[in-house]
Amino acid sequence: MTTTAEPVRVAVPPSGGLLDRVLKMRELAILAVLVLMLAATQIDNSAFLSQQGIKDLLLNATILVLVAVGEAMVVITRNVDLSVGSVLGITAFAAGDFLQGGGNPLLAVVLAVALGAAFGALNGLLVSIGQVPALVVTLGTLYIIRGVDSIWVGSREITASVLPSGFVDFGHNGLSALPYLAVLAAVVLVAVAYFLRNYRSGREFYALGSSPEAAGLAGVPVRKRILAAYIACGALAGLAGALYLARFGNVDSGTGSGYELTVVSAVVVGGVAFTGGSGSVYGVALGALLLTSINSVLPSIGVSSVWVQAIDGILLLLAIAVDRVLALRVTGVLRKRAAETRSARHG
Amino acid sequence: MTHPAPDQVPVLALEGVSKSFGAVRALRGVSLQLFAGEAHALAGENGAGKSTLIKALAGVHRPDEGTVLLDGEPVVFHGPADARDAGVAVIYQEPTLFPDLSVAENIFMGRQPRRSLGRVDHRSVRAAAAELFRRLGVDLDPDQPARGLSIADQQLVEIAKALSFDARVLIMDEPTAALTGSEVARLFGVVRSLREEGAAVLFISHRLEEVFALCQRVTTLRDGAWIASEPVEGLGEDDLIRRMVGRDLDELYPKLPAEVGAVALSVRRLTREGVFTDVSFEVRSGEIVGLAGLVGAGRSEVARAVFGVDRWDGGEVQVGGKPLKPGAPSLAMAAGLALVPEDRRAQGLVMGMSIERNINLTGLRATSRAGVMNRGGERSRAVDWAVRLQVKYARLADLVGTLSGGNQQKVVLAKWLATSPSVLIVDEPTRGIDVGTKAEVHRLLSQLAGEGVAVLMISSDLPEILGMADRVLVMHEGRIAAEIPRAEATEQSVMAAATGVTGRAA
Amino acid sequence: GGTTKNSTDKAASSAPAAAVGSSADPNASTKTGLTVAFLPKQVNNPYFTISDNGGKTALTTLGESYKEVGTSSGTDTAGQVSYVNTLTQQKVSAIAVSAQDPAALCTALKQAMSNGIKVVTYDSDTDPGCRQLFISQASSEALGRSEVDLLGKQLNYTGDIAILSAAQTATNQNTWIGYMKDELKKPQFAKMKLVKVAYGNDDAQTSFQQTQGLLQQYPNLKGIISPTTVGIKAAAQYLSGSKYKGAVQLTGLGTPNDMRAYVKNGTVQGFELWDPAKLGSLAAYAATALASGQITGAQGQTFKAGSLGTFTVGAQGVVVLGEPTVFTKSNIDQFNF
Amino acid sequence: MADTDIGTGTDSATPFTARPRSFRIGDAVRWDTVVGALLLVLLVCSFSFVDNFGNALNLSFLIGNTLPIALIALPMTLLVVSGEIDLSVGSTAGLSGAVMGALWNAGYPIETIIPICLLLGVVCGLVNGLLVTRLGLPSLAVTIGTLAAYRGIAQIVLGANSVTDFPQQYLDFGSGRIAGTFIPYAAIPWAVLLLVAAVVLHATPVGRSLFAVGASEEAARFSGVRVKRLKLSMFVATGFISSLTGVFWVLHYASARYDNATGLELSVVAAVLLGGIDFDGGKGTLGGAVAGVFLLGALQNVMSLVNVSAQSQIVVTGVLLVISVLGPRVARQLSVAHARRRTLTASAPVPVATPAGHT
Ligand SMILES: Nc1ncnc2c1ncn2[C@@H]1O[C@H](COP(=O)(O)OP(=O)(O)OP(=O)(O)O)[C@@H](O)[C@H]1O
Ligand SMILES: Nc1ncnc2c1ncn2[C@@H]1O[C@H](COP(=O)(O)OP(=O)(O)OP(=O)(O)O)[C@@H](O)[C@H]1O
Ligand SMILES: [Mg+2]
Ligand SMILES: [Mg+2]
Repeated sequence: MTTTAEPVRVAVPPSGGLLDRVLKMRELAILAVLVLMLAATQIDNSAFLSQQGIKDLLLNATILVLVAVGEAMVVITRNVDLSVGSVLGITAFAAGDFLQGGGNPLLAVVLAVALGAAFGALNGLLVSIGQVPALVVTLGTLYIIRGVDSIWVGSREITASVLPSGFVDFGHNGLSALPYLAVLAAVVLVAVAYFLRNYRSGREFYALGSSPEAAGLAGVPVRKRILAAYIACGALAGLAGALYLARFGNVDSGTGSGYELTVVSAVVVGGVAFTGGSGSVYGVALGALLLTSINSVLPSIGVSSVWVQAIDGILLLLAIAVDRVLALRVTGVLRKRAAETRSARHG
Repeated sequence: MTHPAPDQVPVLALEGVSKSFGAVRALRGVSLQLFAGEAHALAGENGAGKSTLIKALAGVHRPDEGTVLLDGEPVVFHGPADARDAGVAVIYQEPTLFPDLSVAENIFMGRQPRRSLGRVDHRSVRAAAAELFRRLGVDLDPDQPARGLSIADQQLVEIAKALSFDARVLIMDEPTAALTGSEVARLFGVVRSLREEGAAVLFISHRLEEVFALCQRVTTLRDGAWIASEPVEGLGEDDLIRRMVGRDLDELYPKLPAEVGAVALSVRRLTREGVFTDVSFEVRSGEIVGLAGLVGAGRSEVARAVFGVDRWDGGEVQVGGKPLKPGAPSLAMAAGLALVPEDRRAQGLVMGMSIERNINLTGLRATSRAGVMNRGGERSRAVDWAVRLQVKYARLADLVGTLSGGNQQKVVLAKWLATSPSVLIVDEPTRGIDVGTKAEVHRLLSQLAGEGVAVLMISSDLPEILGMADRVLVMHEGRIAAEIPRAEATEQSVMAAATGVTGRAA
Repeated sequence: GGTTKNSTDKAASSAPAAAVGSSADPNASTKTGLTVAFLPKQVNNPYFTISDNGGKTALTTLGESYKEVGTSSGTDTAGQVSYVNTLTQQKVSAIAVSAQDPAALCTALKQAMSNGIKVVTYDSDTDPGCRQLFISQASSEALGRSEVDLLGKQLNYTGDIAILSAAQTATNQNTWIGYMKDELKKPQFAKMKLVKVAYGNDDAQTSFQQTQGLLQQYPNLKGIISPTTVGIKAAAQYLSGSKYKGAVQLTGLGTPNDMRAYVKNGTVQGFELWDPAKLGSLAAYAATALASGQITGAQGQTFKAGSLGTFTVGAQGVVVLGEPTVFTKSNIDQFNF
Repeated sequence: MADTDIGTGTDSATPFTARPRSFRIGDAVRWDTVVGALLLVLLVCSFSFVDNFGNALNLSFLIGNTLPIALIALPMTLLVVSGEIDLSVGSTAGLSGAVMGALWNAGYPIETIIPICLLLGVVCGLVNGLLVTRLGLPSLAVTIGTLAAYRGIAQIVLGANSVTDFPQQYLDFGSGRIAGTFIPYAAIPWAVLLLVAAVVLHATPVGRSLFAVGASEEAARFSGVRVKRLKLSMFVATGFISSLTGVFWVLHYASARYDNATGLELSVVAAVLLGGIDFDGGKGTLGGAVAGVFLLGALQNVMSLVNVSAQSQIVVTGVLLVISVLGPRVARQLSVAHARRRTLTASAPVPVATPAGHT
């Protein structure tokens, strides 16, 4: 077999971690698509990337980014949370109701987050303790929460007029082209990404998504981690709810219904596999940005809204296809490397 | 039951432990004591309860009865984590890795070295992994994802993981099943040094010579019951086998001379980019051809390509004179080809299905009439073969995943033999199979050869190759390095070719 | 050969069902204890809740009983059909329905009528053959034209304008838009150009982004008409938070409560709407009159609608509520719905 | 996790014990059987306590309104068993409806239109299938994409129009029922399809392969199952039935619009999940799926009859879903524990395989 010196050379390749390179590449793919699209639009319509235009792009993405990042944490653990749309709706209204009663905006946000976390905990408990398929449970809670919401809200609605103007302004103001909401989302994003990358518990999310059985044997506290993922997801959906209120200044019992599909698409486009254990939240954020940008791009280049949906879908397919092709390329690299390693053996 | 130093307290021990799965009583009142600085072997047939015992020690299973003693004190392990924290490191029979994570992370999951603010120190994780691989003398890239590793490489990662604990107790469930001689030697070297540093070792292997090479004491189980615990020296292989099987064993390599017929399988200049190159050989009906080589030589890859699971980039495969369409296992089967794959859990069996369904998966046409399944036919086909290979099971309807490792392997054999193939490729057919069954499998193979089946046997178990093969093909770095007739095949000649010492003969 | 459109067109007839109704007795006493069921496009939709409650008050004063059922989605036609079926099962005296789709409900509604149930549509009509009466919030023509006039005044008749509608399939939206385009042909609107009709699908977020799109695509857009309560609200919210606030005029159909904030902060000068409560109560009176046999829905018949006065059935069984109200800074605080 | 025995605890595992009685409990608390029982209970109760439920008209309403979901649930079950999913079914139905309307307006004879629509469905399924099997993309992602794409194309094809003037005899087929019974005409083709699907899934090599592929694609491939072809054909079948549903939808509601059958996918998925089809693949029975479909359908019908508001109905649906997964799980764990306790006392040796051992 090998001399003891050799492996070290092979083991720490000068080129740095292949894994990281792969991940980076995947994000690059989406980034490329995004940049291309925006550039093309800008050329077609110079008003597009005006200060107002950029601001709008970022604002539109904010809410989806937050929810999608939460969803990604759950999906990485090989689970899924379909109830995010309903949670967003009910927390948004709760926050609005609170503000309507003359509550403090900051408290309102906290309230929304707490409520969201509570629903997340409910999902998490059902999935981790009950050990039942996440898809079914969260589809169930999707209905339950939505139903409770519409019973509680009835035909009431929160309108901008009843909200403190400070709160509403926070929803669309910012530092020149950089809206406050976007800053908030960015902070959350970086924090989550850093946690997943650099903390044991974060890595364990990936581990138990990659192989629950192995995770159990490696002594990963599986239930605790899954619960945590769901709570985080719920909390972020709650935060998104509060921001939705600030942004649109208008919430009723239908708010956020059907949102889960958008969120799932963002996660998928972002390169997080539903089989768990892989992907990064940065990719997801880019995915979210891509999806929302499409919806701003098409109208502003004058595509009749009749075409929007079709183009939406096709672009989504395109994005995941590109990502896939890249992934295939990488496995090719892997195999070549394996070959090289083997021939590197035995002198 | 006596042990050398009565004053000494066992580091880890079991007392009267029983464990049942449904009606299967995997363990009944078994006792076992592990002492510091001693390597203890656990012997027994497939399904004897070895792995179950280990899982009881490791806190995976909670015993129905009996107690686990740590330094003489009763303890309850609520999970693998508890056992780990108590200094018990376990290598399970089936590698359990995180396919998406890097090899290094696989080793240190949950125990990564940390920097300030409890952040994981990725650099030192990688370095530590590299250091472990150096100790074991394997050259895996710590950053390589575990997905795509061969069984052998996976097993090596598991070993590295266990070593990384520098635990007081090291438990190894058939760690060598996938390894070749040199790696085994490496492993034993490391284990011995650990033992000398005062670690207690529990070792399971179906290769008895390894038991004798490594261990001081051996405990034998039969059908979940404790049979004996005794020192190894002064114990003969036959005695040990008798304890395990409960009877005397006839010859381990019953090679019947079969008259060699026409060429059944011929492979010409087969090449798969980056995996194997220019592989040519023939297998005649009635012939058993051994395919030897070091781990990662590409033997399984060749087998997979021939059977059509992987595509090949160049070359040709003929079965019975007719060329095979590349990448079409169903056609290969139709042509009379059968492949017992290397990785029984991922490739050989559908773990989520019953024993019966697994056996019949290769005979859907055979067991259906006018496109509709015939339940009676299915059941009898399954029973027939399960009994012929003496699979130990409770009900055919049970999940195949609940069978012991060896019995799972038997089910894989059953499902392929049931297709009565004209060419049978077996990749590590006796990996993790006990001596008794091993003998049966060998008898079965030479019997098949006698009936005119062409057998290609990939094995990392050199004695097996030498004992069974009419001809030995040796692969080295993805090429056929040598072809050695039975007469000239010896440990030396084969290893020489496998390690590329001798130039390519033939 | 085969069955084609042409070969079946002859068969199709769209005479109001009333034409084949029994003769009416204008002086028949109003029956009591009737059950009138309201089936709005969408329950929990503020607009419909207001109008249905209008119907409720009317019915209670008449001594009839009221119930409301409906789907929680505004585009769940199948759901609406199955509700019509259920009501047929429960043998209510009359159904007041706002149709999500002009045709999809027909089979079910005809089945209801053939089981002796009176059918009145309000806010959004079905094919005339599938109901006895349609209570129209305001003549579509008046609505369409008046909204153009309104915007015209606000931008003193110059500049590019766009329309932000609801779903592409929304019947009443499309009729109004038709009249708007026609109105724009008039000379005084010569300097106003309709550049685009966008669809927000009555979804806050979509309408929101459609508005953004309009403003980016047509930098010198001066005005937007949004003849849907959801659309105008979303557009107003976007404008109020953007640099276009005040620079781009917005009008259309909205409820005072939704729009109050934007009228006050100067985003919107004026918009219009009929009183949904009155619409609902008129529907209730009409249904009762039908169920009491006072009318059959034939053209020219008249019926009393309490404080709303007396109404006459127009062509194709249409009853018009009246002119819409225009809401501005000055009068908006007098309304609360 | 700590004490779960690796390799067991799956839905189809049935704890073996020496005494037949207790493992029959184990068998009985299977998910799908529970749902079937629930459906039975519901029907009995409704017939006896809910007035207007039992009469022919209502039953025909019930079936007519449930048929679209029941139709698509058939191929969806097979697809999900093989480990894939198709969320574009609603859009496929909508698209074929839209095309039906457009062609009708263009003056084509309905006899040619309907086959064209069905063909279109096949194409839609083919697109999904090829993207999944050839490019190896996750079906969830692909079909979310086509969910939007197909719906969008429908919108382009038919735009704002809604076509309604289809020939009466066809409309009658869509909404009418067999004289003197409560059975809609359309229920007959469905029954036939049900029979076919049931046989294919549970009594043919194809069905066996589907389960194998769903449980472990790699092992299936190593056993000579033609995985890609199998999955592709399932996607095609799903597309075909979806378009069939689209045509039926148009005739049933006498209206072709681009937004027909919006959100149908979620109802189908909910029903199939409720029927105990495991979305990881490899598990489930068609009976369970059908029971799930009609449980939801009947429940909605009954709740409307007794004036339960739409919102509360949503809650009930959700609760039902959660219970239907939690219930069997709990029951099974109880019966396993039960079995464990018995076998400890029982001193039966490990049964060794003999032909007599299990007859
Ligand atoms: N999770 C389980 N569920 C049900 N039965 C099980 C389970 N695990 C093991 N068994 C049964 O317990 C018995 C002992 O299994 P075990 O794996 O301990 O055998 P073993 O000695 O490790 O065999 P091998 O040498 O083949 O690995 C076997 O009959 C097996 O079928
Ligand atoms: N599924 C796979 N995907 C990618 N690479 C693989 C895969 N399986 C094996 N390899 C790599 O291909 C090389 C050949 O492995 P393979 O297992 O075929 O060798 P082998 O001669 O069969 O050795 P053994 O069977 O003893 O492990 C190894 O380097 C292994 O890491
Ligand atoms: Mg074992
Ligand atoms: Mg191999």
